[in-house]
Amino acid sequence: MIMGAYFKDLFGGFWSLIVGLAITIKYFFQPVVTLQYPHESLKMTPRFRGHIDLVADPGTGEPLCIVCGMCQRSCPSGCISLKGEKPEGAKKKVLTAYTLDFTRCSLCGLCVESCNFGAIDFSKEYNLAGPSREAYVFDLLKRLKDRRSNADADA
Amino acid sequence: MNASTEVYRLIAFLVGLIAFAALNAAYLVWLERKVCGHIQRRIGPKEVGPYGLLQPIADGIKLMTKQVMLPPQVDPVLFRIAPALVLIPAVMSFVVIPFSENLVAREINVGLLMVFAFASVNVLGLLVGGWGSANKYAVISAARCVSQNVAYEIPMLITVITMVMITGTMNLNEIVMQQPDITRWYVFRFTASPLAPVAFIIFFICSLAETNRAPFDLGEAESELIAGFHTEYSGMGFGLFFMGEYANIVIGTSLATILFLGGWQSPVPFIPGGWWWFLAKVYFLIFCVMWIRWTYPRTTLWGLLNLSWKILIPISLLNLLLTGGMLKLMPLAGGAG
Amino acid sequence: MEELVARLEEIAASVSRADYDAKGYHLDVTVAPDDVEKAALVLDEAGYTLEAITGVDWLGEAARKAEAEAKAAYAAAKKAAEEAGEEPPEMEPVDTSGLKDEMEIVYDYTSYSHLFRVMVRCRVDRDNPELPSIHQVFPGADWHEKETHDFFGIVFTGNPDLSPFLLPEDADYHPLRKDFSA
Amino acid sequence: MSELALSPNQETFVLNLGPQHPATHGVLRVKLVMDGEYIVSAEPVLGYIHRMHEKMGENRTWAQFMPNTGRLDYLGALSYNHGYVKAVERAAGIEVPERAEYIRVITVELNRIASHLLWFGAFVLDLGGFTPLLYAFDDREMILDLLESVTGARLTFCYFRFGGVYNDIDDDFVTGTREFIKRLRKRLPDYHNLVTKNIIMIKRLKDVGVISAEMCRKYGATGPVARGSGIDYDVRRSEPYSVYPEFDFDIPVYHEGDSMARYMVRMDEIEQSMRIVEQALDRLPDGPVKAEKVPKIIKPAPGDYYSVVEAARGTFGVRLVSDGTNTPYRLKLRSPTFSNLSLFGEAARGMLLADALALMGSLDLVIPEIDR
Repeated sequence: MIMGAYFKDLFGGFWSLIVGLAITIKYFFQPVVTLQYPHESLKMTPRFRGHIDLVADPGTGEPLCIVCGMCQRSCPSGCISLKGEKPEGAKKKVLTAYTLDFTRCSLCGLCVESCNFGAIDFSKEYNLAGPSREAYVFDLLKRLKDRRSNADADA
Repeated sequence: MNASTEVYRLIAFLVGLIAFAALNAAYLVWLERKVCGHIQRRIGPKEVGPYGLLQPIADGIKLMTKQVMLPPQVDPVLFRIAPALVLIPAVMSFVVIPFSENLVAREINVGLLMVFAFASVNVLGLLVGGWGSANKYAVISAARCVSQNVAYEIPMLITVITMVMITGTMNLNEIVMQQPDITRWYVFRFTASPLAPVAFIIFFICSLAETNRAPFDLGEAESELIAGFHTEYSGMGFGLFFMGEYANIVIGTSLATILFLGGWQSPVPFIPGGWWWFLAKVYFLIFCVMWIRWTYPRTTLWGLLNLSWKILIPISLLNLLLTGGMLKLMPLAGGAG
Repeated sequence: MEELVARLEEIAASVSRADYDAKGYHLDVTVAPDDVEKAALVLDEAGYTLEAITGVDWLGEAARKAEAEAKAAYAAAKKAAEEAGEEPPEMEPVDTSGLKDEMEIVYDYTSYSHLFRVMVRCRVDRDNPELPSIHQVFPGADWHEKETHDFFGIVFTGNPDLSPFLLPEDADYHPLRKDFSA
Repeated sequence: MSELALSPNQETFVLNLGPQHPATHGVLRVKLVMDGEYIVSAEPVLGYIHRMHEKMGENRTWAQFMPNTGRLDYLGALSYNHGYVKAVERAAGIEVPERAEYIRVITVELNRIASHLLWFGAFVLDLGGFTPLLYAFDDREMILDLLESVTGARLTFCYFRFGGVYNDIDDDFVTGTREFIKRLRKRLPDYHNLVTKNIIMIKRLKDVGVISAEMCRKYGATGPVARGSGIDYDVRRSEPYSVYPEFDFDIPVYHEGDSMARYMVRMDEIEQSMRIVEQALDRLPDGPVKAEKVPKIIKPAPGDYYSVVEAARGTFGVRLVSDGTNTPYRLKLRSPTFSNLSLFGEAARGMLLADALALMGSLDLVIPEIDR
């Protein structure tokens, strides 16, 4: 009986090794599944939560933000700071500064959810690399202006 | 042949062999990365040169320009000689390997014996390197390497003795000469030994274990011992260990080719034999070595010793007895038996 | 289960059933600090397992309670006075200086075989938080006690090693105390 | 073996495994006292990535703590999301629409499969086999793509909200998930042939690192570790929550208690999770994905609340103490691997180093969750 178990172990084990080799050689001849990243890249899904960006009013091109500060208050890590002022004669406050300290942002999206005016949205940017911490303090107002001027230039 | 040409010949061969060993190691790393890449359904090196072919050169330059660190606690002498102790015997073994009928540095009658003599020095290098590193992981690794090598030399040598009984010679070129076509390769020569393919598999497994290749890479066991005996080595110190490992793989597969697969002889009579056959067979076996490495998990020390003492040694002894009996009953026509 | 409740009632200062759907546990057991080990033994014999140990710092709770009680008493007195047509009395300031703050230690027990969660809690003096360790009964309690000591400074007497466990080796602070701020 | 290692007057040495070591999967340190290759005693040293999430919780509103939960166990973030929202929903008495519960179950189970697949790969990697890791990653990547298309993130999902989920799933997700399950069903036999039936694996895992059911109980072990020791305990079954009672699935239990049993439990759980996802997709009801009456600022009634869910690694418990304000008074996170790892010291005594690492791998450690 013991000898039987010995031989069963021996042949069964040897067979399991052969089966293993068959599987890896099968995959060896199958096409690769990786993406050659810097040369090609995937499109981000529409819901991808990148860092936030201001949304412009499609008509005027000005930010939709009314400086209520809800996003600032909802942020768990306090990475949003914004300023606004009320120009003479205007009804609403106008956004004058909106900075996002991306070094502290955890991309939770609570700010976007808290905004009742749809004034902030997720960007689709994921290629974020920079030489210093300061490179991650984003001036979102400036980014919005840049986007607009780029769009104008394209048009 | 006079003495001076013989010396020049030897020097030329030695230079050639060292170059072969080094280049071979470099490109086997490339091959290994490609093979493992494709097994894992990715590409492997591809950026440096076409198909990443210049990657080994870049790696070599990197290794050579890196500082060779000497950690404060190490034994400076042992630490320095260990990589050489691994590489030099491997290169020396190449001296007797017949790449083709005439392409052999020094044909000696006890070639087989010499290869095994040098193969035993290899383990000394690992022991010295692990001990000299003064690192607990390296010491554990060195102890593992020694017990593993000692255990696996036994079935390997029994198998080789069986082969020597069949061939009647230790001259590697003569062994090759006895296997002119595929039907007379010793791996299929059932008339000499009914367990011939088993003997081949035993020899192959043992050479895997002797060269510390997965699944027997207990000495390196990266998930247990970081990098084992070469944990403390940097730059070319590590590079030499690496070259030694790959040179040993080539030696192991070359011996398997010579003893069982007809060496440089062509498998079929209508295609001429030569070094290309030898290299093709060797590289095929190396591919198998890599294929095995990227398929299996690692054994443990107990598993390894169990395999050696409970399976490989009894079977190789059985093979020895059977072969002896066969040779007594019906002496081989082709062999010297 | 009833037997377990009965046995716990022998040890505990109070045992009350809780609404599982609302609270997430079935039995709320309050014991004296010296009896945690007895409670652990009873639950161990009943085949329960220790899920976690944690603490709650009730800094200022006693004062708040005293103030609330004084306010309620004052409101009642005021109402009574108004009804009687008298001048309502002035509210006297509440003296909370003599009140001692407490810390609560909570043990969560559960059973693998049936759904019955037992919460054992006890209160210790906040200035001198000490209670016996239960690692002899549940070896798994060892780590939870270490963690609780780290966070609250509660000393589990009998625990083999209460040096900082999750905090850095040289930590001499207890971050989950309410008077700690980074 | 153990007598050999534990006999007195032996010359021993201390081996520091970690905090940076390939087998500890993160920054865990284990102080081993070794006799040759035998372990005389093993003492895990924790806290290298301790972040004091519980204190953070006391300084944030109930909703603001949500992103933290995904950072406890980055491999099964949705289970942790679920555990936390479930506790707060219980405390604040928030009802969750049925469709939202279904979506929660689907995504949590997908996340569980992803976590187990990664564990499978990493475990074989601990044992020295590299290739299965990348096969498992290939499959896991599909799950991450699916989850990314719904939640917008690949790892720290932060997808559940009090009273529902962040946004609805679409048809692409449903068909994609069905296709994925079909694909994984075809791949699993390969995994079993390549790894489970491999003689080297069997020799390394069978009867190695045995943990008894009693030991599990004494240490409070849960999840696959307990189920590998013959304890039939799964919160999804024994303390039903969400819509789990509506599904037909098995709780795999193995009685051997060795590393192989824990391995088999997880591999079987992948199949059971696939069954749950399929049933949930079939019966997915229409309706809102977020309760309408959820107040913007949540103020649970004063008192303490406890709630557990079955995460990929075991029971994840959240104890809340509310003082009636919009921030938690106390937030205790009971993480499963904290308890599971605490038995390592006792279980590893007398084992070979290589076997102890296999045992550690089979506990499925995620260090951020232990250290919190």
